[in-house]
Amino acid sequence: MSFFARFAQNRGALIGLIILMTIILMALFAPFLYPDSPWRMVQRPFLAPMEVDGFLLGTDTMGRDVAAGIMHGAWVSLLIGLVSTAVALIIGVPLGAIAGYYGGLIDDGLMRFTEFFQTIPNFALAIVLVAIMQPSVTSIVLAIAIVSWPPVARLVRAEFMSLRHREYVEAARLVGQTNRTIILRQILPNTLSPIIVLASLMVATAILLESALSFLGLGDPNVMSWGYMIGAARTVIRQAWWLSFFPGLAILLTVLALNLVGEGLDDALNPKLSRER
Amino acid sequence: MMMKTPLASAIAALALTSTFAIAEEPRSGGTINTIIQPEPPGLVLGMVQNAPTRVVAGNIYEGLLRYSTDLEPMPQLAESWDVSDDGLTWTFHLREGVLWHDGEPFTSADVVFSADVFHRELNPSARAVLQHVESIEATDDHTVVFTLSAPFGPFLLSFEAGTFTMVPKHLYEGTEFRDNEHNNHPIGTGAFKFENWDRGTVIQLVRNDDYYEDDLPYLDGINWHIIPDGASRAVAYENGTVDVLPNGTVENFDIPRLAAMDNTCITDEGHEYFSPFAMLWMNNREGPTADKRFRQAVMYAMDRDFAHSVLWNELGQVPLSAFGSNARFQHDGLEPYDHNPERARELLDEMGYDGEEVRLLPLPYGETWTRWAEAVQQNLREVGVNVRTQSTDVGGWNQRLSEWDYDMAFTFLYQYGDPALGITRSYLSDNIERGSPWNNVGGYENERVDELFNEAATAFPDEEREALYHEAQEILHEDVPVGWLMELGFPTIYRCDVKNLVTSGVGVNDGFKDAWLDR
Amino acid sequence: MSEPVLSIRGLTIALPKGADRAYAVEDVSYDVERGEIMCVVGESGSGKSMAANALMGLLPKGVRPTAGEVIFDGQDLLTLTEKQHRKLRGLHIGMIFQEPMTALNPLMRVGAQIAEVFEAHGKYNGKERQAHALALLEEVGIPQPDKAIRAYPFQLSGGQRQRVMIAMALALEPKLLIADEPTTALDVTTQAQILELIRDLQKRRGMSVMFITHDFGVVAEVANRVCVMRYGQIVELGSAEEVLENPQHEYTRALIEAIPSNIIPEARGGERPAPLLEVKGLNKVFRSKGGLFKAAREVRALDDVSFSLAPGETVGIVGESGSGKSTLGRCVVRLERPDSGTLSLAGTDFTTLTGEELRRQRWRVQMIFQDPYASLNPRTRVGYAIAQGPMANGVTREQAMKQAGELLDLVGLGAVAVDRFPHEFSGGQRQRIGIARALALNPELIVADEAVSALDVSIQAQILELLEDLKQKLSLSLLFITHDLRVAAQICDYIIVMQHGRIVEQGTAEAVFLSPQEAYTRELLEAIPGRDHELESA
Amino acid sequence: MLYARLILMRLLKAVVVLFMIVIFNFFLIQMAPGDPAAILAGEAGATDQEFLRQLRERFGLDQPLYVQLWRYVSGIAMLDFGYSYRQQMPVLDLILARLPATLLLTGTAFVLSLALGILAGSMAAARVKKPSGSIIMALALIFYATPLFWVALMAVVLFSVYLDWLPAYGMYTVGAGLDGFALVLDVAKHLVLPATTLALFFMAIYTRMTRASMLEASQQDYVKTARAKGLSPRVIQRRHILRNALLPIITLAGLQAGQMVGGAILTETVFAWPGIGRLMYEALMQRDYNLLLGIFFFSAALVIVFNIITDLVYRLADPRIKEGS
Repeated sequence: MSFFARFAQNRGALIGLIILMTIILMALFAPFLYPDSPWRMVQRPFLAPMEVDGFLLGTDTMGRDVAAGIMHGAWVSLLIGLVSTAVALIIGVPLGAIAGYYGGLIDDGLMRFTEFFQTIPNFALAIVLVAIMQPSVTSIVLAIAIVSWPPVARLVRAEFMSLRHREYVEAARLVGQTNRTIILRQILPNTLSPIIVLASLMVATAILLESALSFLGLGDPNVMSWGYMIGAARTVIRQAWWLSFFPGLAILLTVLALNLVGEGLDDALNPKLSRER
Repeated sequence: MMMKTPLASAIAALALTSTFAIAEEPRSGGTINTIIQPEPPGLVLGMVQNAPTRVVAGNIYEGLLRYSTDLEPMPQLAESWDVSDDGLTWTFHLREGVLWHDGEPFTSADVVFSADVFHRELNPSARAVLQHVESIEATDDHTVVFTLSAPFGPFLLSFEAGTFTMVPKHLYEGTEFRDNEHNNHPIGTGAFKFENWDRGTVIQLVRNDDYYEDDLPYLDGINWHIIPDGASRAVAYENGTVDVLPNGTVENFDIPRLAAMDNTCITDEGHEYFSPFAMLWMNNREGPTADKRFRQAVMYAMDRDFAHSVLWNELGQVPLSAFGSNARFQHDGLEPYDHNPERARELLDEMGYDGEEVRLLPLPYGETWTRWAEAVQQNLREVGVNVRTQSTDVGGWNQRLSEWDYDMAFTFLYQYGDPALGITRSYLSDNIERGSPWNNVGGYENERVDELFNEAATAFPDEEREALYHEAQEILHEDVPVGWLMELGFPTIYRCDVKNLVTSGVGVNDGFKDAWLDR
Repeated sequence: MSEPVLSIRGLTIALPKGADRAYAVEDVSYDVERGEIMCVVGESGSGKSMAANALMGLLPKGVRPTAGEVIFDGQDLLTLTEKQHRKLRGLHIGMIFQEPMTALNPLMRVGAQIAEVFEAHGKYNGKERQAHALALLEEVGIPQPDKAIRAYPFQLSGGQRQRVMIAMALALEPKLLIADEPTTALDVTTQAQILELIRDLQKRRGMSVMFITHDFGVVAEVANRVCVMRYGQIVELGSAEEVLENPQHEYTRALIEAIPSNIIPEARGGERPAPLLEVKGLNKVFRSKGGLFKAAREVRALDDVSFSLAPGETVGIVGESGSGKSTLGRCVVRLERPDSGTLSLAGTDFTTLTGEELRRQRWRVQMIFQDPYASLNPRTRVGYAIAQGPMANGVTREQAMKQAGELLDLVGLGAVAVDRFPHEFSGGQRQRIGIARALALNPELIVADEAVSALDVSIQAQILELLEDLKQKLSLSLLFITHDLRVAAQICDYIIVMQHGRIVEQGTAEAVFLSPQEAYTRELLEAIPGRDHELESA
Repeated sequence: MLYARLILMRLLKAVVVLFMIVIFNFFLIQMAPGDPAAILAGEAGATDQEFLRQLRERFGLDQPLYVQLWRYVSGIAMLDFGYSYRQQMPVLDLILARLPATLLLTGTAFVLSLALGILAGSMAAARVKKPSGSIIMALALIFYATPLFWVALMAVVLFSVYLDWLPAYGMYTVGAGLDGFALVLDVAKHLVLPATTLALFFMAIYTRMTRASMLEASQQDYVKTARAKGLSPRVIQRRHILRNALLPIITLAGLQAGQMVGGAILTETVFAWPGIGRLMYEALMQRDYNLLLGIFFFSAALVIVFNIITDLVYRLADPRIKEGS
């Protein structure tokens, strides 16, 4: 069965993929559908959804178009999710690979380092990092990456530990391949599927983290993100439910979609049923 | 586009009714629940002067005078006072029979100790006044004489409890003030005694049964709830847990909804002494903001009426120029800077603005301020200014302003009733000093303005001061050293059966002593 | 003969869509008579366990019977509801499985797991259940049953666990015991004991046993009757004697012949030439590092091991699990570093090489691995997997790939295999690829670590043949590690028997097999299933 | 005895980690713009150089960095966490006053999320491929995907404002003067919303994990053995599958403890729960270095305690580890 066929067997994954594609399209077409800046105050404040034509999701506390914010925010939220996950992978994969492959003292040292980061409550650390670096997209991405790499390192390490004594790896060592080649060509490709699955969940978690930071007022004030929108709407949640509802829904759907896609990937990349026979 | 809120007129009407309410017979009893936001760092006025400390501790401690909503001095610990004809010698006659909360009598020695020792060491705003004071003497147990080096116009406005607190000499003299054990259990002379502070939850004050004014206070106690989330604070009022929302405890967006509730009154009286004035610092030293035309363009570009109506619910008012409407000696003949993006663009073209990035520093004091920065950012972008907002917390904001590392920055300053106390500090060139966000942070230097302000501070009588201040205002209005954003109206929301709550120019800071519950 | 205990008639079981064939078993009929041991024999994929699972109601999801009937006690078991099935299981039919390591719940005490059987069928009260469990443990011959009853499974050896499983299956004295490859995972001496136990219990209780196995040796030990299966169909059915002595079907014959037999290679004449590999006083101790929760533990895997291997010679290392034979192999290829002793290869001291120097010398000793599924990188094309070695040693890619093609041809897969992925090959084919890979570097010595143990007997025979063939063609030197004495007998010139990290006995294959000197060697030889039978027929 | 030694070993290791955290955080916080003196001065609404100098000298901020570090570290060795600049109280007193609230909140949420998550997960595992199982999993997914603070806000609006069933904020009714059982009840009522909100996300994780783990465990040989014994599905589910499936969940729960303490920051802020999470956020905003460092120390210690507890629970649940020593 082809990869996609296996993926598509999971109906939830297919729905997730469709949602995710829609969100990506939203992000891509935002500049064309809503060419104006989402910060622009274009109508009366606190318009309910569809109260006035052309303002599908209403307006916010200052008369900015919520729909424009959601569309433009898709871009920012996805970007933060993807980039911070990428950075976390860049930190976590090599650390985990080296620890898992070499074992011994190197492993001990690297794992203490990882444990250390896991001992500090990660949201607290993220807050402090963003506050120290001052809120901006870069600092948010970095902070999220710094708090989310330990699980990657642990996962990659566990995979490497289980694979490094596989016979094909030992065979590669016996024929005289260098450690670098073994790590990169023999083991790493075989750890990719759990990494991909984890990464899809990390993107989701990163989006949630960004929104939580924004909620505490630690978002980048120059870009419109969903987290920012909820954070800005929290004080008016009583008089304008739609201000936090729609971006909340957008986050929920995105995270949901990423999870579903992750599950689908898991099924497709690790076809357990076919292995069991 | 404008939302017409009936709120402002409602406030006016309510203010009237509350005046009538005084005619009723006050009743004793009942504990009042209110909110303090944020949690104060400490309660010893004089050692800490930040806003929440003043709000709570203003009911524990007292100054020599209080001020009415018209900023007229009223007796407090001083029963009466006289001034010599040259304006240099001020004599205060203290009330007799006043006791500290620990039972010791309050005397002139306490006044001298507080002013000459305690505040000189600890209190920068008191130090600013005390530099004009040559000597302080107690002539008997109940008389204190202040001798000034030169006449100082606003001298009599300096004795409010928050600025010039009376602290007990017998507890503090000879100790390390900041480590004094009584700091955790403040002892004052006020109508309420400190009872308990459950950090993060509540500060409780109870009635001072030995208070020197008959029948006062009417209340048995005050509970100051500590609730860090704005929405939760609104809920606390809605579900009846608290009865009074001092200014700044709920977000502006919540005010219309709360004010519309049954049995709810709202007043914007009680802030006259402070008259908070929101400004936009512009760095006069470098970058585009160093150009007068750029700063004027900013004034034209900003839609201040929008901010007034949408963000502030038409509370407060859009200022004309550097002097607020509550300030003495305001010049009302100046031509206002209206919202005029066209004119702003012209000015930018004229100066040859090349799109250089301008950093905007919002004030990290809550949602309204953040929204406001967003609105200004958008206003400026629409006339072609390349703005980048730098979000920061209180620490970063302080640091950047103190180090002059900004282009434009939001702030607000208290005016303290007299230009020489609250206004001129932002413009005087000898007030340019790194390390504080409260001096002339913009770096504006104008010799003529310096001259006029310095002369005006010590000029006597008032007519002379007025002429000097008017000339200075004309220059400032042209130069736009800072952006004048808003004279803030800080409303107090309370249940209508809480009577007589706001009786002075500092509002609830010392207001609970007269308040009573009609239940 | 009386009514059979179990009667299977025309049973057909369908596999789910997408499987490699439509039916797991097709139109299968056989009986299990009262008081007999019926052996169902077949290689992997023959469907030999399917009928047993079907009658227990334990078929995997998606697999279901489509025709036929299974009569037990006058009932067709295929028509029972799950609830009715449940009453039957444990009470009237007991079952034991292949893997004693995983077949017991690791978190429950042994006694409790046995008592559960009584509980499931509402027998006895709590105290009585424990007493019965104890009696059962005694019956299956567990040492110190009063302690074992309170033990957790991990505290018991594999054989002991299998005894517990048997105790559990027999708790309620079922009429029928199904034993699904019950000894496959055990060492040969343990296997012999368990087989004896089953035989013994069967006789004592007069029950019927359905014994599923792949090993004709085991069949010879226990079977009254035999049913041989292939591809889901019965190829031969008859009494044990008939089938073993006089197999009718050629598949059966092939299977019986494929069992590495007692043909012992002739001793080579003359002196052994100067050794290629010389091992002297090798020691290796494994220390499980004292973690936070465990104290450090030591396992002496190699204890003063010395032997030599001459060029062109095949030396077999034989031992049960834990004997240290694999560690020895891994030390020789330097996947492990011995603690002390020397290991020299044609004069080069291999023990002390490290790092880059070791990497450069590695080509001289290569290895063939046990598990054909784990020994090839699933994401690497076969040709490249073989070419990697030469490439890592400086051969150009082009040439290495060409050579890979030739090697694949040599091992009988054809050069076209280079572009395919491992999963496209069967286990036997993969093992051929593994051999090609080991040959690619033209090594001086090849270590084969249980190289045929994971394969079905018929495949095993083919691979052994290939190795024999290559040995002749390329005059290979081979260190052949195995737990299976029969395999060793077939291919080795010289045999070393190991136990607990020490060499117990060494000598020419002939000497070791025909006149073993040590008690342990004799014990091993005696435990070989079907040995008596083979000796008779030989 | 064995446990005592184990705990001792763990504590020793914890001390090392905590020491590293102290140093790391010390430097981290030094990097923050704005010193506490400037903030205090700023808050006072008026300031001059004299005031700043006094503050810096008082807090030791005029000392070189290594002196500050040394003072701090040597102080901690004697359980002296310094003095809060802003609150003007010893840090230890402040934290100890707030710690019980956080322990109550996170502890309740921890137990709640585990209990409900495992319950829901095993229900879903038993109903795999049935609509009811799918509904449980869909709910879990939604709880997982919904921002915590958003749920918190919505919960307040629904349960406190509209329904008026539960208090919206705080830990007890101020000024009610309750004691004894009435107080316990009062605190419990206040605890419902924050604990549930905090637990929801983790519950979702445990639900999914339990289900996956149980499905995996149900493939194991011993389950087949259990079926061959004739045990009823319910007994198999509970005694064989669930017990084995719990092991990875216990491990996960230990790892999640850190996240839960972090999540308490948001919950405590929204619900005005007087715990150290909220204190931390305030301390950060006010650059109350000593307090912030102290809270970091305690929250890390809390995570370690959670880890030790889950380790011990794991050892109770899995006899294999005990024997390993």
